[in-house]
Amino acid sequence: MFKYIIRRLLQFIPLVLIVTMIVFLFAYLAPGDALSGEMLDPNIDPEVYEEQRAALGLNDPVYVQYWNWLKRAAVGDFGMSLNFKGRSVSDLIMQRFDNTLYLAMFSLVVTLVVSIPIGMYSARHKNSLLDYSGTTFAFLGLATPNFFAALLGIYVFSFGLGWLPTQGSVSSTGLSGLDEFLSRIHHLVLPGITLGLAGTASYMRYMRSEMLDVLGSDYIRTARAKGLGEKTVLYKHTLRNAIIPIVTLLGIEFGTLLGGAVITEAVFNYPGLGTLFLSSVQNRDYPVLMAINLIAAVSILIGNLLADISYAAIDPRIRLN
Amino acid sequence: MQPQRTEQPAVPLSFEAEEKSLSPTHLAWQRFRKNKLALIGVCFLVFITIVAVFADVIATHDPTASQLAKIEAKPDSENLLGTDSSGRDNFSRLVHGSRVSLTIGFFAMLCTVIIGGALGSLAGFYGGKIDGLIMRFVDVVLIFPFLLLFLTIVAILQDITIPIFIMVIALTSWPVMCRVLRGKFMGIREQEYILSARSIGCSDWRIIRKHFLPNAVGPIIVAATLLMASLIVAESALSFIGFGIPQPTPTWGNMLTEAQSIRILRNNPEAWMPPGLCILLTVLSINFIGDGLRDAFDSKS
Amino acid sequence: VGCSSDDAGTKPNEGDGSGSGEPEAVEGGKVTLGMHSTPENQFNPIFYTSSYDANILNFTHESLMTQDEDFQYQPELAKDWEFSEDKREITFSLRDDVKWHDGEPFTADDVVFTYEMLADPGYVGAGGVRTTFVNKLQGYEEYAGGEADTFAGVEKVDDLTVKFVFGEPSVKALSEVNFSIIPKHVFEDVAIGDMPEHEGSIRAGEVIGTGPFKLTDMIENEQYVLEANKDYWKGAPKLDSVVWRVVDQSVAAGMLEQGELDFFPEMFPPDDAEDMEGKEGFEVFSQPKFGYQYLGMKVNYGPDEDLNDLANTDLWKPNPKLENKEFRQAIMHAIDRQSLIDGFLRGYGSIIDAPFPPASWAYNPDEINGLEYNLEKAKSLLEKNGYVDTNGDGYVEDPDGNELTLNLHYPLGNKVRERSAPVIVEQLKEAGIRIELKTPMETAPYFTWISEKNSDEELDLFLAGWSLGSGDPDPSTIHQGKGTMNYSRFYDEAQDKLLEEALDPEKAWDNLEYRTEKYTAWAQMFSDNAYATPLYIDDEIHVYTSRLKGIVFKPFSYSADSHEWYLTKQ
Amino acid sequence: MTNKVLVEANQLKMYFPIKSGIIKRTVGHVKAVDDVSLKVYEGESLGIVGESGSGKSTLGRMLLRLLEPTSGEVFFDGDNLSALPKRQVRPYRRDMQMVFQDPYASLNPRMSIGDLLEEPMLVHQTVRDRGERRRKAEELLEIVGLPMQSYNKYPHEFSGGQRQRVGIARALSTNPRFIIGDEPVSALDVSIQSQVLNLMKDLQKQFHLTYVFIAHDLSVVKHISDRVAVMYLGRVVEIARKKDMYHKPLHPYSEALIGAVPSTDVTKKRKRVVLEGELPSPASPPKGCAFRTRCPHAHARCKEERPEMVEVNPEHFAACHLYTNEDGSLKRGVGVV
Amino acid sequence: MTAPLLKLQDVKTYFHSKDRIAKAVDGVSFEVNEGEVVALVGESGSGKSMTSLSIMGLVDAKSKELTGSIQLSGVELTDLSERQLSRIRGQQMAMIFQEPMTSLNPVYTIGNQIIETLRKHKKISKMEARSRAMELLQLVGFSRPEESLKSYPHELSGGMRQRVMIAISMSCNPQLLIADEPTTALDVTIQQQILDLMLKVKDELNTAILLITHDLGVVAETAERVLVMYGGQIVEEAPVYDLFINPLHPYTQGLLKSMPKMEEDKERLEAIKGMVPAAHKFPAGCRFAPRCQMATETCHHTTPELVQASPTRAVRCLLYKNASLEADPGRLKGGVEV
Ligand SMILES: Nc1ncnc2c1ncn2[C@@H]1O[C@H](COP(=O)(O)OP(=O)(O)OP(=O)(O)O)[C@@H](O)[C@H]1O
Ligand SMILES: Nc1ncnc2c1ncn2[C@@H]1O[C@H](COP(=O)(O)OP(=O)(O)OP(=O)(O)O)[C@@H](O)[C@H]1O
Ligand SMILES: [Mg+2]
Ligand SMILES: [Mg+2]
Ligand code: NI
Repeated sequence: MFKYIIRRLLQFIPLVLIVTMIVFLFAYLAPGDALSGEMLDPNIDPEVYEEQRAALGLNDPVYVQYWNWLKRAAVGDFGMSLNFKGRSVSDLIMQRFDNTLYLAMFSLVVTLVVSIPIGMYSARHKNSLLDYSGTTFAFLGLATPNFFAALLGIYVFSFGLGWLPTQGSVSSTGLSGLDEFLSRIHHLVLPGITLGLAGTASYMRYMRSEMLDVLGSDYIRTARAKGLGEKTVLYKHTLRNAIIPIVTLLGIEFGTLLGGAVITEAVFNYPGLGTLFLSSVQNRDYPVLMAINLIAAVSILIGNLLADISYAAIDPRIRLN
Repeated sequence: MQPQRTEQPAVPLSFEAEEKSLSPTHLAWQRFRKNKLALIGVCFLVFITIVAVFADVIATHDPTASQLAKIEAKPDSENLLGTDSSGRDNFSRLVHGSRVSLTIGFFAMLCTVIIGGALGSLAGFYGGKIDGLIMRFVDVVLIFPFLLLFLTIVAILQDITIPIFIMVIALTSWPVMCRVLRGKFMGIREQEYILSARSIGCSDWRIIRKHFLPNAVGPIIVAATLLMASLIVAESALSFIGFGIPQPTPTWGNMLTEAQSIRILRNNPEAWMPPGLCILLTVLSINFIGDGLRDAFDSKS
Repeated sequence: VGCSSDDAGTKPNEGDGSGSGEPEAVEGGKVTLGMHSTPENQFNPIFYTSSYDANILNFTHESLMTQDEDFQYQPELAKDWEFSEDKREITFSLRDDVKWHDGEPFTADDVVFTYEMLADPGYVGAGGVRTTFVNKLQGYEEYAGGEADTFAGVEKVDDLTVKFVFGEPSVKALSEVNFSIIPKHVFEDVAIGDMPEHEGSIRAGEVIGTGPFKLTDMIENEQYVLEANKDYWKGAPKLDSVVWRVVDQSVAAGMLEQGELDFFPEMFPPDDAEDMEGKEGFEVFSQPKFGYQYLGMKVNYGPDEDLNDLANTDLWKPNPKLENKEFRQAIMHAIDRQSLIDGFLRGYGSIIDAPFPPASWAYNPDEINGLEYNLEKAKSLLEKNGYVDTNGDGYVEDPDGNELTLNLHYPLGNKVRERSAPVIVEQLKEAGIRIELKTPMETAPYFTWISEKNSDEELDLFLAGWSLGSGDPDPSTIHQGKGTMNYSRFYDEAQDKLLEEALDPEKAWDNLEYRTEKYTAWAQMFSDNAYATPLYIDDEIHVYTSRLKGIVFKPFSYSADSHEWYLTKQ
Repeated sequence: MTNKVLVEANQLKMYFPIKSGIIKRTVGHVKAVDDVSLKVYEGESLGIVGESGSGKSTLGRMLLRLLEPTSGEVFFDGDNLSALPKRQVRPYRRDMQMVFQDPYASLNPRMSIGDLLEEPMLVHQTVRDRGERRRKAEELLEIVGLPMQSYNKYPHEFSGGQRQRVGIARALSTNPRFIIGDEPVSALDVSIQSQVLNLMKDLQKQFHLTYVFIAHDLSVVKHISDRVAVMYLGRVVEIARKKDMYHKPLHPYSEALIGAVPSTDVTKKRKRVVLEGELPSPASPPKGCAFRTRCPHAHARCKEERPEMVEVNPEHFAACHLYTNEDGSLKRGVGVV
Repeated sequence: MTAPLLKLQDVKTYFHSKDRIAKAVDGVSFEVNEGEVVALVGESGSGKSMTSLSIMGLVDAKSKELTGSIQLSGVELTDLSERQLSRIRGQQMAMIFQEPMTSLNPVYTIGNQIIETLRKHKKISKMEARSRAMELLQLVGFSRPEESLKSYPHELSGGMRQRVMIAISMSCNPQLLIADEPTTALDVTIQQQILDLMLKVKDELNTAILLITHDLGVVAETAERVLVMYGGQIVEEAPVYDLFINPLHPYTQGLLKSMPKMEEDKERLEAIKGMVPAAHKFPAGCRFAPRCQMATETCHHTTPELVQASPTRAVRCLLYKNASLEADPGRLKGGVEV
């Protein structure tokens, strides 16, 4: 197991390098100097302009630029934001990263907590009422645009019933400890659920079909033939096997969540990376854009890594090869 | 040499002579026909397609023309679904929107299928190094979340038109398709009938054409339909954050974006409900069809 | 200056008199304000750029003067001032009772420091954009260029007296020096380049001003807590705190109703305002904004490469499609501006006949004509100039018989402006002019683009807005040939001359009548030349709970006397 | 059966690389086929038996050059196929065909029986006329005992045995001289299996075919072959005429293999050699004699030296140290019975 | 003789679907005595697996219909609830399946899977279960049971997995072991080992074995009594010696003749033409009639009953109904115990 993790980590490095190269390439293509965030005034004297470019290293060969950028990026220096005057990109990102992380985690938890039991139940009780409702929900969940669900959620739960806040990540400043935690959770409910909606729907379907597959497999028949009780068959033998493919999907789901966060955060004015990303796109704040891309990609890589490791943890077959 | 009959008497076949023989495609179609949900999906989709084709006949209002005197008007005999916040006729936008939304969904899907399909089948057919290369490429693209990648490209391009929109969608979502096709091709590659074709002396091209593609076409169609459904949803989401097809071009996504305002959400359900339902029903239909096709092509059931 | 709703606001707080009897005021309390975009979290007045940061700075920082509803300058941090004989010098005497939030006294040093910083050689490099407040002052070039060690334009006479020296006498002198003052004792040891990142510029609790409220806490991008400055020189604010929340415009109405917000100033969406007007417990106040939207026409392209020579009209190339003045007038007449207001602004707006805000003294609509909607006239102008539909496609061809398509660009961001673009296309279609609507761009890149894409023939018409702030109505920056925001690249000697005359210190000094006359004449020429069509002025809409009293709305400000705000019982 | 060699394999080896690690380094090889030489005479049928994974299919595929051998040569009718570039092998495919194990997977489900049967004629352009092709296809159907109507039907409409007949017909459609059957009957039920076996035997006689018949069922191989080769871990350990092989197997492995076949003869109880353990992994075969780990007669020499194939009896070859001296010469008295 | 261990009476397992009924098992009756090895043979699709699964109560489909009586040691299994059944399964009757590769749960160690069975049925501690599991592994031929307990199924070869399956099924000393084609997926040499092992275990524990197979060779070498199935029915029942020496049913005869045999050299095999009918469209009359060389007109109309041809033999064929066995001794070659 340990060796496996080491091996995966080693495989991780070249991928991260490739990702940085792509981000670098994007930034290189983008107008201005998206790497340092220094916008040169093109109106100045051409000689001075050239000097400044040279000073910023913009005239170096691409690979030298990449290397320099990589060195800076490695220590979290992504240059300055074009839009937020005087703010460094890493500062902006640090400020919002945890919010998005909470949001993604919350919605992941909601997704799993809802989809796995329902998926299991649906498979056990095929064609039961809950199965049908689950399937219907899954279909609707996949067909409803994320933002629209969010709006309906605001309409019903915030303005209709007045249960949940619509904006922001916390109710007021100066909270701490449990109060702050509760306030944050309270603010996460709507965005978290809407963000996880599509995931929940598809996981439910996955879980159901995986369960069905596993329930029909030979080793479940063996387990029954051994005289094991229904509970053991279900929770010990079926669940663990059915969850294996779901776990591999989690790595991908993490990426979907980060992407979806752009929209969900926009609806709820949630101060996370998504809203930062969106405003950066709107303002062509390339340094921020690239840094978020890089962070997202690395997060997904880490997500995949974690998924792979948990995959290996529950599936002994993986460790061999 | 006259072939002589073997001594073995002809085996009585399990089918009667006059029984019409069915190709697998026929059989799939027969199974598909038994799937009620999928049929409903087809009906709805056909209906929407007809509406899209005859949009000009059905809705006589110009979908982009604002009637400034009638903004957010309630439905009346002239504006069947009222007007939107720019005074444009909702009904007309809905009808014309079906055309744009379907076209975008379809062509975005088509481009994705072409790019992803071509690379995926190459990877699946040749395997080895080519496969390794393409799949690493796929991995790398997939590392970036779709929406972020899409928006980044748009930010660099600085311009969105329908063709660009479609191309960027295709550029960002082909890996999914690529994986499906590669998986399928890999699966087919292991089948003995491919070996059989090789042993008979078929050229690579013939093997792809006659043996791979017909067997992969089912999963391709299934994946393509499901992809199209998700692209229609994606279009609306992108419209919402302002990176979809720019106004005033009517798309369902653009119409649904109106519901951004809680006031319209509350006061003008006739403005957002129809496009919302259209997206929902179309996506549902396509998903049903996709599921139906999957079951139909998957002859195990 | 004691301020009550009587002597200040043009429109007194309507809540005051309504209802049966005066509702009882409550001590202290918190008022939650909403804004719809995040500030950039730069709370240094000399460096901030976003108007959302200004929302906060309005409560924390003050200038030497303030303006009344007639735009006349009134004392604030300065008790009074006087001009020298040659009009080149202004001497301000400062109040002696002003303290910074951290208790330090406010002195002339702070004023001098502020202006020195604005003129600092490193100021622009550090991201500063407010050089207009110093660049007319004596010795600016030398100081900013690093040639002089001291800035001759601003001078400390004694601890409570400051003198500003202009290079040339300027009729706009007061508006040109009226800028928020920053504390010297906080920033004096900070290099200008580091100032934007300094704690005193970005951190709650460290941002020091003289205003009625101080920024004590914030959750960046979400909430900004401003607590009362008990030692405020006008007297302690009645409220305990003011909290700004960032909320989406679309939910503003809902949040007001839910009581999550008390006041959504300025930017309340017009669509929702109608609804709110009928609602019990809410006040809606609207007035025209201090700026306008216009349809610009790219009359000339250029200069090709060197933007330094923006004003060198010799480098310009005419845009052949828009060379004909009467054709441009036809475009003007074909646009039904009122319909945009009635439709998109729900009546919360007005059309203007001259590029001045109606609230300004420079605005004199009765004298100006030529902007009216008149489709017939538009058509006849077209026909007269040879723009006729020769191929029967419903659109006119140019006089040479070639197909004519103008393209129209517009930026995203302002919903009403976004919506009006396609309507303008349609309205011009009525007149037979074919317009191709281009994909909208985000605001920031858009304006860079329309000012820089000069040699490119893909730009004919564009939508833009112009805000004057509360300063002088002089439109030179956008309408003078050499104006930096003269996106149209229009130049007419006679027209420019009028603008110059209006600022001629000899005649214009303290003579608003003279200036009004000149601006009226200029506005007439502007509308005749028809290189830009002022479309409308939209209203700023304020919605607040009736419990909130004491707000004074000036044409350019709602926060002037925030220390007088108070809440009443339900 | 003549003495003309139709197919000859010369020191064929097939090593599949085992890749692992980040950069997919080759860390070892599966020696699927390891140095196999054999001859197939025209008109005979050579059975190949061995346990699962012993390399039978791999050998068969290499004989048809469906797999590129790691090394070694294959001669067909005197021509060195291995030396030809891939394209030039195609014409030879007319003469050599294959019948596959899984009747459910070896026919493209989306082609009708007619298409399947005509495809080889199309590919090789042997029959250019369409009508002619159809006639030929129907003739083939008749030959393998399927009704004419089958022409328009699809594989899924047939049972396993019938499909196998289609597979055989397809193999016959180019009038080949050489057919490899890779376990063509192992997926079939006994009653069906006998139908197919009979058919194949009949066809061999009728068209003077040469067979290589791969199977793991020794009784089937015995029924259909003239000579039998036994494979173990990628090597041929014994090759002999059927009678010799079954009555007097030389190699201990062959002996055990034959002994392990359950007999339907309830009248006699046999004494058997039951092999211990299972087939080692072909990735790391034991040194020396690969069989020594399971061999009851293994001795010191087996550990060290890999036995060479020797002709112990006329036309009866075996690779076992039991029959040779240290110097490689045949032990006295073990040979001729 | 005591009462039979397992007794099936007219067991029918039908699958209902929209337009058809698949009669997978159609009126099967037989008995298995203690310590006896009974083989159930027949071609693919003849209903062997369904019969065994019906006994175990593991036919897992919503649309099934199970009638008839199945008694194990006098207990009527068809009346038991799922919970009661699960106590009998693994304890009194156990089963081994055809596919060793997929019959073990891939995510648990084999030790876990053996111990879990032990602990389910026997009230013993974990430690005891562990040592018992090791004994069992030793019994089925693992040389280092301690290590093997910790290994996962994928680390074992097919033959080893099948041995683990045997260990699991034997863990609670069941009276009845049902082995559904336990060796078909294995190589001959391994097959031999597994069969020997089963017999050895049987001898030690006196377990009755119902061995399902289509390999007549396996039957001849292992079983004491044989049941031949065709089309969901038992068509012949006989002691193994009698069956091979003197098969009664034309189908059995055909099967035997179509097998290539090691002992004899035949130029041609005699094949049964046609194939096993699908369970949803059995022909009327005798189900074998369409393939039977001796079929007469009546065979196509009249459904034959299983007739007791001798105390130990039964056959379902009209040939033996019309003419009693004694009446036509010429047809029966060799040693029938009459
Ligand atoms: N493409 C391949 N890549 C890697 N290893 C392979 C490949 N094909 C076969 N092998 C390995 O080569 C060995 C021989 O395989 P082969 O299929 O020839 O055996 P076989 O005797 O035909 O077995 P069976 O009776 O199961 O068909 C096996 O260990 C197999 O795993
Ligand atoms: N769930 C089901 N629904 C309908 N028919 C079924 C079902 N399960 C099995 N059958 C049918 O029952 C018949 C008997 O199947 P069974 O598996 O018992 O055969 P078998 O003798 O074990 O064959 P094999 O040797 O292939 O294992 C088959 O024709 C099969 O098609
Ligand atoms: Mg093989
Ligand atoms: Mg079975
Ligand atoms: Ni806005």
